[in-house]
Amino acid sequence: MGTDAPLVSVAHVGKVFGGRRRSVEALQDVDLTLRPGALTALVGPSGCGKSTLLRIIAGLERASSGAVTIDGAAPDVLRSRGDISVAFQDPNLLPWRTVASNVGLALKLAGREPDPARVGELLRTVGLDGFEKARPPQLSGGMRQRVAIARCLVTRPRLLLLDEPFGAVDELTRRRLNVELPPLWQARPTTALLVTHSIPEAVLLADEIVVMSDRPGRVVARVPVDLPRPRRAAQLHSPEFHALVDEVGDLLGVDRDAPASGDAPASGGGEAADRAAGGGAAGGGAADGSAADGSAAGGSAADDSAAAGARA
Amino acid sequence: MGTDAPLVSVAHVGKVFGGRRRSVEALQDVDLTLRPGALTALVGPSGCGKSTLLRIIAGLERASSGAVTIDGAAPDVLRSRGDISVAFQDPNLLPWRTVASNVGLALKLAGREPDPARVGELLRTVGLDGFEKARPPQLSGGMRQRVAIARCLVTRPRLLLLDEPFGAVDELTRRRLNVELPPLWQARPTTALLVTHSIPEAVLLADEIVVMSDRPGRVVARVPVDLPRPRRAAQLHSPEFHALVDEVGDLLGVDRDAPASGDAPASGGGEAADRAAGGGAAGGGAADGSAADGSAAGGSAADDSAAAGARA
Amino acid sequence: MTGPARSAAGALTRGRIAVGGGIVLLVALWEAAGRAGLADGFVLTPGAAVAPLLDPADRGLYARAAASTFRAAALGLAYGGGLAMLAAVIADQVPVLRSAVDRLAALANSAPWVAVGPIVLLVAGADAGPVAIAAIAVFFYVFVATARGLSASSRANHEWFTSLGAGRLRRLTSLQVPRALPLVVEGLKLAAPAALAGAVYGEWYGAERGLGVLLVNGMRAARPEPIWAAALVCAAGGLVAYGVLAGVQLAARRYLGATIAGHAVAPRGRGALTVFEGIAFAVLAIGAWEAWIRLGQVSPLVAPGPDRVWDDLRDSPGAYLSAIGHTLGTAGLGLLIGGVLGVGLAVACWWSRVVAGLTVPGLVLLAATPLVALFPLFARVFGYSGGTVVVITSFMVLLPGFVYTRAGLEAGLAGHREMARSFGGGRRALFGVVLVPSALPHLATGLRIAAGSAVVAAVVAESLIGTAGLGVDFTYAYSLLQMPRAFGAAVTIIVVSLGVFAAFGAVERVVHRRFAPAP
Amino acid sequence: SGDDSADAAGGTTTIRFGFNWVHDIEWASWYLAEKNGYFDQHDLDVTLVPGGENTPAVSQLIAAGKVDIGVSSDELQIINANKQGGDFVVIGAMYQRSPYGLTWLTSSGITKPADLAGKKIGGLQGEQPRLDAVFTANGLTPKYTFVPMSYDPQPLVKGDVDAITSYSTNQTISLGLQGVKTKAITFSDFGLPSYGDLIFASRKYLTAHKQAVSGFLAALRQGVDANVKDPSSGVKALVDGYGKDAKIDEKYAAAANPAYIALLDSDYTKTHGRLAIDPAFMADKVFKGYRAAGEKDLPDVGKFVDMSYLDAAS
Ligand SMILES: Nc1ncnc2c1ncn2[C@@H]1O[C@H](COP(=O)(O)OP(=O)(O)OP(=O)(O)O)[C@@H](O)[C@H]1O
Ligand SMILES: Nc1ncnc2c1ncn2[C@@H]1O[C@H](COP(=O)(O)OP(=O)(O)OP(=O)(O)O)[C@@H](O)[C@H]1O
Ligand SMILES: [Mg+2]
Ligand SMILES: [Mg+2]
Repeated sequence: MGTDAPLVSVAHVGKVFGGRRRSVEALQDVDLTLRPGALTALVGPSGCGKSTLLRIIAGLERASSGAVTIDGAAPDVLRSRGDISVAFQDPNLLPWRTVASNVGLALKLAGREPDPARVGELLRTVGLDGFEKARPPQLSGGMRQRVAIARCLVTRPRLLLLDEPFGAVDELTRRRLNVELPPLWQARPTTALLVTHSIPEAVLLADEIVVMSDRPGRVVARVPVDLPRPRRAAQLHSPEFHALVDEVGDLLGVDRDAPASGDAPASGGGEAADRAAGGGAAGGGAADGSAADGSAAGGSAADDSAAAGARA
Repeated sequence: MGTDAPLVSVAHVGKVFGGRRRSVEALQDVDLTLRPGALTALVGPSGCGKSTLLRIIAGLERASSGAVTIDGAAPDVLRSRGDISVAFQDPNLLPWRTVASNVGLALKLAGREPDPARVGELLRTVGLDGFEKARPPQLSGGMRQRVAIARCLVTRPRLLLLDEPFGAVDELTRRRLNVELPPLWQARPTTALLVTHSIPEAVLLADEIVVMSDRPGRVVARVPVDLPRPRRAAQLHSPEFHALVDEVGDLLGVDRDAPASGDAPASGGGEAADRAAGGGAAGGGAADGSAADGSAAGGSAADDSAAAGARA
Repeated sequence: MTGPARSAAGALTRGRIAVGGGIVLLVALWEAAGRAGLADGFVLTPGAAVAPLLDPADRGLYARAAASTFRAAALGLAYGGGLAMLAAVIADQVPVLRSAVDRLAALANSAPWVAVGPIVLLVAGADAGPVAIAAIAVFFYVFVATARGLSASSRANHEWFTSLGAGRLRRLTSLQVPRALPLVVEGLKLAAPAALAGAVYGEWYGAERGLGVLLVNGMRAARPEPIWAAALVCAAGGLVAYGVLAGVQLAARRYLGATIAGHAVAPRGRGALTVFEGIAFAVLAIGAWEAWIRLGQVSPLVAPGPDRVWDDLRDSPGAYLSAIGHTLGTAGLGLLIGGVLGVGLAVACWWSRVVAGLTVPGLVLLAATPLVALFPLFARVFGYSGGTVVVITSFMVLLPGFVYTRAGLEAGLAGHREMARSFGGGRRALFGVVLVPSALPHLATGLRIAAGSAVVAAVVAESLIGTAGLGVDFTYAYSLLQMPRAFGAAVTIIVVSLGVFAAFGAVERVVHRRFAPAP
Repeated sequence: SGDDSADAAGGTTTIRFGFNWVHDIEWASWYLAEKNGYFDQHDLDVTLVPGGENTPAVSQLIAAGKVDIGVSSDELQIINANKQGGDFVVIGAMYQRSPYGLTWLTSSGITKPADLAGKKIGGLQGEQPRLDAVFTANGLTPKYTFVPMSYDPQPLVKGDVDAITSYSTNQTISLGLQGVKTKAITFSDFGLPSYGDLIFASRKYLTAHKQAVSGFLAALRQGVDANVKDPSSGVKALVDGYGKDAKIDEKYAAAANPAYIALLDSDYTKTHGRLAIDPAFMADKVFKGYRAAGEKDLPDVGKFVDMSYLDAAS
């Protein structure tokens, strides 16, 4: 994998949103490469420029400096072939179309053949069977977001850009999707960039995690996730997994003030303690690893524990 | 507390959304009481009717059957005094007002005195200092949601209805807010209903957790959270805490099919295994409880672990 | 600057150059038409048209005329616009009165100036004529825009306000009014030239001075110079008003955020009571008419009672029916031609910056020029024939068609556009998948306004140069003082106009329900 | 407006006088009566209210209380108004013959009514009955195409129509000034005689304001005399005064004024003074023409015309 030429390369990208009175520097000298077929996760604090970077890669926003190339060309080239799919933070469904036709529309826009079977299958996968004929205003927040996920997978894109696709989805559904969706895009090797809030999710799904700093967003670190695939629950309880969650949490924490300790008055040595807690939890997880082995969700349970511990 | 007359009581509430061709039964015979000063968490799968119930309690949607009374009267009475605050799933800020004036507007609408100091303080608490003069379209998704949170706390309402207020907020910020916000509304005893995706979050914050079933939403169980307050990190690692997370997870899981096990081929006995995993994680958390004691976030890390384990 | 950035700047520059080219093209075409001596030398070159304005002997004359007409137009805009806004607010705030106010507003739009003019004059006096007719002319534009604007706030925002205990009034002042502002200004952009047209038309009822007086006198004396000079001043006034409002609109958008520029929202639904309400409204209107005649002791020479009009309607239904058929045919043809042209031009402008640049100056001129005031000019250029009535009607329809299509094409939400682009959709796909559906609600509103305008324009044009139709019947009967027939024709015009309006209103509601569900 | 007591006390009476057309040389006598102070001399405060392209009939303005006295281009207007419920009385006429008629290009070869058969005639909506009358009064069946148009004579010049309805004192002269050779024939010449610019008011008003009305007519006569004596003073009063804002073409006014003046006098006015109407002529000649054109129910001239106010003025 390491020898492949990157599909996407982001070089020295900066972005300044300029108002007349005030300007916000959202991104600063961001370098990033996405290897073909790999899933890269992008984590960072709220408002650090993750969505902005994703939009720049998709060619929907112009960088103030630097350049993005996909497959050696401008993003528009791949995009205009319908080979990029973006799941925005807002689902952006067309309210006048049914759920099924919102998903089917992506095929049309991308210049693919209509494929009602695939549309139906994807809607089933995201748990929306029975709502094919409903219109977006009749859906709950989580249901809308799931339609957007289905829509963006339906085209089998070469590049998948996912902006917190599970933000409004409840954790149970999210976990299920975390497990069920990757095979869908791994079938045809798809390069993916996933913006997520959840470090364990990032570790579970990604080949590499890019950690961004608080505004102005810079790439603080790139953490390769070398866990073997398919990632079985057992491996997710491994010390390697927790070390990774730990590491990413640390990287994020480094750039932040230690969070207020709230109603716990004695907050000395928070960071060290956290890491210890994370380790402990991981250990706990590992201890019953074999028992939980049958359940992928059980694995991700352990992630959360470790992640949370590491990130305090 | 148990002897108090409920502030809100929801009796036999049902809701059917009727389209011309199809109708969706969102709620079925829902009973619910909110004790004064207590925080009740509402958990349930996506699309089960949580938002709908919240809107019915706020008097924004009419129930198809049943009735809601607040303080013995229709919801409108309390509402017209500006004593209810709702944080909707979508932030819905006014795009032509600055962040500060969006928050300040809530005071005006609720008939309170302007209080720029409080507005500033709340914006600081949600991490938006420096963005007081920005307009909503210039904010990231998470930032917008944080404005909505500040906006809904600024009025010191008697009843707080929060619909997944942290959905677009990254986990670090979310944890910080989980710790920093409750004191703000506990100062003046506020009755709160919190819809959330996260069971650990529910256990951490709530006095009682109401578990809803999949569509049509029914109340499956009400789980009292009798953990002492203020909830110190140490307690959060306690077996009681994990037992609760476990219990709620079970309740949710019971009504659902076992989730697909993804790339883990052997999925037999998932539920039992999960519970074991949850217990194990909890044990792990408890083992290093004293080390993590200094950090509230460390506490919630353990929750996640337990919750995830329980909920597979 | 990066490559794409430069090309964007380049596109902008090209757009500006195209606008400049459009202005040059416009003037060049005019010059050529003047030199060619179009319409038997009636079309003057720009130089010759401006000359009287520069002539020191006449400068004062034109200045006085312009001052008088502009003043009447401004007053009419203030009164009519103010009343319209008030009516829209009442309709929004008092649900019981909503449908009645809606109908009254539609009535104001349907009432043909030819029929209203004399009554206004007889009731209010010659001096009030220009102001009153200007006020009537703007009422509907401002009403529709304000009503649309007030209902444009999303349900979610309303709910947030409600959740905090904010009452109707609060929602109005803090939510709906700010949200409505850009749309109100949009309405005023159409209303300002209409006010000028109304003022000029009002001056044909015996004003002592004004651009309208100069137009009529020039026409009678068969001298093109004062006609062109007065028309030019009129158009210039319209252009200035239009420009100022466009500036205000830009400022409003900048202040209120570009996100709220367009975005149509479904009008509040009406139940099955419509027919019932319609009848009740008609009964009320006829009652008011009867009361006016009796209590005001109105001479039958000024206005007949409803009974006499009814007798005439009953006695000769055939005459009325054939007139209705003729007028509807003319209006329909005009609506078709003007609509296709307006929509087509708007689409072409969207498609090509160059086309937009070239056509926009001409269209702005068209928008800013009080067309009704220039009917005689149309007649002169296109000839005295039924064809010219259709041409005039088409012109009146073209503008709402263009303006609303354009606004509609801009109304696609940014998120939806991005979504379409992100999947590789090109301009064509963007157009078909996002823009057209988003534009449909606007288009439906525009069509309704255009249909109303088409009937009114057809009637006015008929009354001036037509050979058959309701406008002809009215003028003919009126000039022979056959008041029952004249009023019968007027009532028929109003009913036909309201009917057309209601029909397109129903279309509009269906389209809105489908394509602009409450957000 | 004043009432009888004001009349008796000799105070100033206010009169609003309505024209049926914009400010024009047609009203030169009124302008001079005002400008030279003749109205003042009769203790009158007169407001001259112009008409316009679309103004309602003066009879309607009177009925609506907007003016007190006014002019009508011919008798039929007033007769129609009376049929619709008015009670108007004619108290004088500015012109002994109406200038109302037809204009055509000299090149068209039209000379007599029969030549109009099958031709396209342009005019204002509502003028058709009058054209029909031209045919019927001359023993012809009405046979022509009516082309509705405004006051713009261009279609005649272009050849879109063969003739237009017009005032012999107006369009013909305008066109002549532009070098277009036309021939104007009044309806009187075609056997449909009528007075021009008849002065009328409601019976009620007249009986209540006898003295003021007579004073008004007297002052108007002085104005007429002044215009006849010095036509340029009439032109000046229009161009620099009332028509200042209407862009009146001075050349046209100077040419048209004599044409109007030529219509002021008849044998009858030589004995009865200007503005006078001969009831016998009206009954015999004017009404006869109307009758020939198919008008029925013509009024009793004795009740329709009342010369007593004019008589009192002299
Ligand atoms: N259109 C805009 N105009 C001005 N500033 C903007 C605009 N869009 C984004 N920003 C600013 O850029 C920064 C990065 O925003 P972005 O949406 O990329 O954050 P994010 O990392 O996606 O955050 P979140 O996790 O909350 O979605 C923010 O500070 C935001 O205020
Ligand atoms: N306006 C509406 N018309 C028709 N159906 C609706 C409407 N609003 C909600 N529903 C349906 O009601 C059900 C419950 O919706 P609701 O928004 O309350 O779910 P939720 O529990 O909040 O889900 P989520 O966690 O995804 O936000 C869903 O099945 C949805 O399709
Ligand atoms: Mg984002
Ligand atoms: Mg919801």
